[in-house]
Amino acid sequence: MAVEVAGRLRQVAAAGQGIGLWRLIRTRTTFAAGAAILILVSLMAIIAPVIQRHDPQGLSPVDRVEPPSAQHWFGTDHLGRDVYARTVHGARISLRVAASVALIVSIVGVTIGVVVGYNRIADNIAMRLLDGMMAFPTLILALALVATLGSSLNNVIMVICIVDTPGMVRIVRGMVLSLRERPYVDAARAIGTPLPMILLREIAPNTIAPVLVQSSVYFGSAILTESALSFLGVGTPPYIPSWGNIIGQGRAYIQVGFWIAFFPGVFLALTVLAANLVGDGLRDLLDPRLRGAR
Amino acid sequence: MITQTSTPPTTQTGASHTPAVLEQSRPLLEVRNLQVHFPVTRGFILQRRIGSIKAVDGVNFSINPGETLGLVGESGSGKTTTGRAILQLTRPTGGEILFDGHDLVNLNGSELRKMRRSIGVVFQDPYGALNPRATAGQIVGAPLVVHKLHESKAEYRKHVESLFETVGLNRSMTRRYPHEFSGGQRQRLGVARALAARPRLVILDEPVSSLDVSIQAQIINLLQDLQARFKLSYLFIAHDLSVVRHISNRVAVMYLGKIVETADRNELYRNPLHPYTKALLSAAPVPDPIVERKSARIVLKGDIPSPLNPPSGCVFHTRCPIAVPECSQTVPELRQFGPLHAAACIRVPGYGDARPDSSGEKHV
Amino acid sequence: MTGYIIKRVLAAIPILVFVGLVTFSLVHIAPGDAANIMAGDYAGPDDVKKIRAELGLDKPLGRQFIDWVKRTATGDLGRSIFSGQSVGKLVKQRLNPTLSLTVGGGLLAVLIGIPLGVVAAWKSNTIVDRVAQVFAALGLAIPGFWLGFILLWAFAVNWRIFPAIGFVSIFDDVGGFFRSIALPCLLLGVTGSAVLVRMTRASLLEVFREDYIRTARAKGLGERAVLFRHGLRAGAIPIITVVGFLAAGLLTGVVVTETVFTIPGVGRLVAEAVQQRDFPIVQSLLMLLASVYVLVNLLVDIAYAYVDPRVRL
Amino acid sequence: MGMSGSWKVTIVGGLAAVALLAAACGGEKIVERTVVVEKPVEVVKEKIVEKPVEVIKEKIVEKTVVVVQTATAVPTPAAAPESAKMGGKLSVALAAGISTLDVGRTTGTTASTPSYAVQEFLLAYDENLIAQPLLVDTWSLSQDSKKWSFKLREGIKFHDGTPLTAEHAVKSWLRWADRDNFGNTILTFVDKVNATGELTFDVNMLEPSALVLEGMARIGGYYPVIIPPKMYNIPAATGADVMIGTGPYKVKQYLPGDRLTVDRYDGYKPSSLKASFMSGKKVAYFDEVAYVIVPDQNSRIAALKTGQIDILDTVPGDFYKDLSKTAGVTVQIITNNSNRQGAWIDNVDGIFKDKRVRQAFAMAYPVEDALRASFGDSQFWTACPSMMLCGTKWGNFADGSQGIYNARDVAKAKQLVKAAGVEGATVIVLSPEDLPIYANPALISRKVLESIGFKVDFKATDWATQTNWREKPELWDVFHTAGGGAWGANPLLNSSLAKNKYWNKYQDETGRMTAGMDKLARATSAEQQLAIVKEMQLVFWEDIPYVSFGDSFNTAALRSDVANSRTSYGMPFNVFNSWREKK
Repeated sequence: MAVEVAGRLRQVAAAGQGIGLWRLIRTRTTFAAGAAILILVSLMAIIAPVIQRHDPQGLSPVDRVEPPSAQHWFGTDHLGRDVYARTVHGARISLRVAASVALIVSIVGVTIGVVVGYNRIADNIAMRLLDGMMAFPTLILALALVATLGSSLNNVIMVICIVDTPGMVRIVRGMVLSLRERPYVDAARAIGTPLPMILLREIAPNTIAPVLVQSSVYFGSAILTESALSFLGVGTPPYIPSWGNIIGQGRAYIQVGFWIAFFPGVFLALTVLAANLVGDGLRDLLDPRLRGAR
Repeated sequence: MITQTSTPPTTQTGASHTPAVLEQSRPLLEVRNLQVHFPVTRGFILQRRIGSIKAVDGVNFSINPGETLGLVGESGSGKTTTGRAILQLTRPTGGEILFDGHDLVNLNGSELRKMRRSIGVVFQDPYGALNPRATAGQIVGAPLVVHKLHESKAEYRKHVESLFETVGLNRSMTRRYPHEFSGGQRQRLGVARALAARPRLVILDEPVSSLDVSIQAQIINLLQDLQARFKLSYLFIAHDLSVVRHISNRVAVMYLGKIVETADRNELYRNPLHPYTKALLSAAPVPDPIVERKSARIVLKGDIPSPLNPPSGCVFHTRCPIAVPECSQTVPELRQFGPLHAAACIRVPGYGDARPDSSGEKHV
Repeated sequence: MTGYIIKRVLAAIPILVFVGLVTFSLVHIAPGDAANIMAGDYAGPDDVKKIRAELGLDKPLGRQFIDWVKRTATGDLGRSIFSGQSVGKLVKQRLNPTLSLTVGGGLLAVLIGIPLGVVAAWKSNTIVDRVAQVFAALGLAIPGFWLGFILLWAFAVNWRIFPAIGFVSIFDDVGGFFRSIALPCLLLGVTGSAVLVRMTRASLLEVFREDYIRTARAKGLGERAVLFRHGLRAGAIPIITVVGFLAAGLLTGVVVTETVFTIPGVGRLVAEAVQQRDFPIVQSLLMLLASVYVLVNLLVDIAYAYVDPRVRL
Repeated sequence: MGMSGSWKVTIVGGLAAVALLAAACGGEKIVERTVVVEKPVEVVKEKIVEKPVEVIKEKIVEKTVVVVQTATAVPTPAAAPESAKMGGKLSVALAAGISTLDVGRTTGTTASTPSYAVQEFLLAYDENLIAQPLLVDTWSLSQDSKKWSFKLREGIKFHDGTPLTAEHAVKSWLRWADRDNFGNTILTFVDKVNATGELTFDVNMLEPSALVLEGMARIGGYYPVIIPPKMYNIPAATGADVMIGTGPYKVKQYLPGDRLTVDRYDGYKPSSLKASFMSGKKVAYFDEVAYVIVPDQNSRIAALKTGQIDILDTVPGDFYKDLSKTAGVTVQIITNNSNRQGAWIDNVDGIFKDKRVRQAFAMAYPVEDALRASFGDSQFWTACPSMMLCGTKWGNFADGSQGIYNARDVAKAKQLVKAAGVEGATVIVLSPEDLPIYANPALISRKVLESIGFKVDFKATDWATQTNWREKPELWDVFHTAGGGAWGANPLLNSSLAKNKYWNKYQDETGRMTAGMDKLARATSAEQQLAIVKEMQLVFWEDIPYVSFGDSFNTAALRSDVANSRTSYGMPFNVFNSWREKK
């Protein structure tokens, strides 16, 4: 994801505002820190099978709730499982949720937003629906939906997408409403470009900047939502070691084995923080009004 | 740079394309009684129409093949809307726009698309008119893609590169993004795009007004070169008379949705009739000896009135230096004061005897 | 202003209708039969039938919706499948803790968040600003329940300053009330204020860049006078919106907070109903909380319009 | 505490005094199943507790006799004068919500725990698990042993003011008997139950049986509590929404999902008999008792440490040490209230159809690994070689287990598998990841099965799904769960041993188990019964209807100043006769 962001960013920087990625990184320490953390965590997730010295699911009843040691860097949980291995492995699950949500919400949000922003009738209908969707407090809607659909990793991803998409659609729609008035869209119309091509070539690519910012926000919030759902007992099924589940299962042991919930919690917070920092950096970069604000 | 002659676009892809021929018998573009009214509504659930903004209100003119018509007016006069109406970017609420004998207003989607090949456009804002996410090559080549004017990628690339050279850009620049070009270069890109599909008419919507003066001249020279080379007709929209002076054959002056005066270029500059035209001429910083400054600078009072509530009678009377009470009662007609000169002002001597202008149907 | 209020209230109606539709369809989008899910794995056909009848699932869909709307409109929120209690009664019993927490937590969030945001914006690029920003960034990144457990462990178990569980009504014991809501409010306040710090800071930064502030400064007006006389007044407008965001945060925050601190409030009711697949409760609470949310947003809009007349146009 | 040693002694000693029919009072199913019917949700909640509620539920079944005083080590009542004991408040933690106030509707302990204080039975068990009169004053049996005549104590009133009459007693008891499995069994002996006067009623029998008395004192399953018309007029299946009784405490306030509060019932009329377990004189020393619902284990323990909660059951092994060190907290391991852990086998579909394969699986199994994986240190469990729970009257012999139970004989097991010709077959092992106590042994089962020549299809999902799957034999081969209470004390009530009855589909090809059951039901003396169960156990270890690991113990923790609280009977907390020691 981080790599992808960096790649996109280069494109954004190149195509848009004329700021090179490296200059950006030099001048934006928060962005650089966020991106670096995201890259590290992603790397960790990718090479998880290599760096974990224990099976994340491997039980060792004799070594229950052992504090961190040379053998078990982050200690063991109530089943004697290696918390380090689980945390590293959990990065895969949590990042998968986050990346899926960010990607799906972006694609769906841009698709709907572009169409809606360009069609008055669709816009009227869609905006009423979106207003309705956004009238629900997100976590509570997510809870109700997961309760209805049942707990599975895919359902959790789907539900988070459902609650996040309206916000993205709104942003894209707003962009499209202003973009469609741009002279280059007129130019495209004037040369007879068919509407689908205008949407695809002229409008959609120009929504990338805010979509990128927003998707980095959703990237972080998806991790938090997943963990909150798991904590409340309806999220990712308990046998999947997502960070939310590891913390959720470890919370019962905070008084005798704080490390079980502590380390994955730190990783989770750090990743969300990193995603937010990247989002902030992108926002600063892409919103000229805020540039130089810090 | 402009005089550098590159090989003319050799493309024969537009095989069906009829080259612009100076057929005096029929104007290339004929605008008849064009009206563009925007409804103004109020109310939250039950929207009711409380009036309309008459951006363009009964405009007539025509452009012959190979000719340039300058369309001049302050911002808000409706000149840009007129251009957009011709391009069908804004749908007219009334009147006819005959291009090559076809009424653009009544064309269906695919017929209109076919017709659009023949009408190019260059916009005012050279940066805003270029998609920042597309390369210069993609931008210039877009009409070729839209109208499927090439048979192979290589041919397409060659075509785009030749367009670049035609407008005085380096062929190696096709991969750059708009922000990597200077303002003048960007406008050259706009011109290249307008020419790509070999149009017969190009609408130039204030193509140079956002450029530095020195660059303005370059672009205008380029446009003139291209006009001669490709036998183009231009509708040159501008907000002051100085710019269109060099390039136009004829000039029409608009005020609040109406044409208030039209004339042959030399006639207009030499002998403006309408007080508005006079005001514009006096305001224009024309370092040109041809224009004789007959009087001191005329300064117009106030701003252009809201087109939502246009003044009664002559719409110009609120700012007119020579207005009389009657001006607020009578709507002046555009009347002919010479073979190629018409104006809409009752204060012009001889208004009562002049015959109504019918030139809009044939020629200005 | 009255016209604007009427307009906004009217605009809320279709939203509530939509919310109702979604809420109503909840039972119907469940894969398989909702009655089966609720009856549990070992229910006999009779049990399922009973639940179907109880929920009215045996009637045609349109009829069900009309019945549901009628019941909901008259305040009959149905019965819990799990405990058989009327949902209205359950909710009423649990309002006191939730209101106490949201008011307390909201106040705390405002008291921490807005001053910190103002100071951060005013002293932007100083150490104060950095601290505020770090606080906000962490507050947004740390999961609420994780922080909650740490608070619980530290303040309740280790130092024994506050109780670990439960809620005491203010009408029973004022001291006990404040002790019982201290930790939950702290959790809500800290997480809520993170958003406030960020948004207050951002909106004030924009205000401070406005010309008239620069003019005021240039005139030699005292820093404090500039801040209070000009900056905050203009900044108040975006801050009202921010408080609207806070309301949403609190509504979801109570679910986690009440679960962590075992507070018998509406939030815990939501969490438990969801775990128990107690659809009547889930439906009613979803409708209720969404309505509260719509109402809060309505009030925010009206307040906004009151402060900034331009909005009314 | 050092009590676990003395406990074992106590149990063995107590075995001699086993009441004849005590065990017959248990439920019929594996308890865990019963509860899932009631409240599937509770299973979800228990993820963290890692101890399914259902197992706890029927702990309340008597199984053996334990001397209470030894077990709980309470100071002698004489130490404090009665008046000094009065007053104060007590809070008891409930791990799950109260689904209904009607113990005729649920077998969940969250409802029955407060019911102990609020409602009473006609008869009640003493500490020797002998039924003693409680609401009943006296009873007699006719000459032909076919008619029981009961007389109620005078002057007893329900909490709602209704005076207790024979009609109430009969209707309440029949409401129970109709609903409860054991009650159904009793009803097959009963002709008619009718009130004969204001305070007298008869039970007319078809055949003589003493089960009637047990049925009036029963704890476990549904509860034969005596309730007023307001409650018994509502069918048990629907469940009344109030809890009214004749007990020393009455319901003061019920906040669903939060707490149930009871306070002293001033109109209580205690029995004149000496207090002993559930029977005899009851005193409500506390002004108020709150049953507080705290689903989160972490919060429960935190609240116990801070003194917000006085008593909680099920302390996970990992917290034992931590809580033992906590000042003011007493922790107990309750060794006479255990659950049989095991790997249940699909007996009809797949490789385990063959008895040799079942034997091979059992023979290779290292049961201690499985128990340790789920319950930690050995103080929390015992490897038990008997068919019935160790510590129950029929659970103290190892006959037939030699060479198969905990034998870890992989070589021989492999031979058996080879002989059965199923080597290399695929075995489906279910692992409910939300219930670690069952998921952990699943991993060990996988290892064992692989070691004896099978391929394992390891299906890790959640408990709710797997309880569905296990009803369909083609979907599974090995399923881990546990049973307790009467299920583990009496073969007659052990559904897993009943031919083709339970989802493990035990086939009893030889018919010897079924024959044993028949004989056991008709046996008249303790010696006969013991002999029959021993025979059945031989069949058990030959047939292997399920692979039995051993017994896990329960734990409880309470504030040290709570005196005379009897958690040791599995009845979580009898709050009557308990008081708070003043400093």
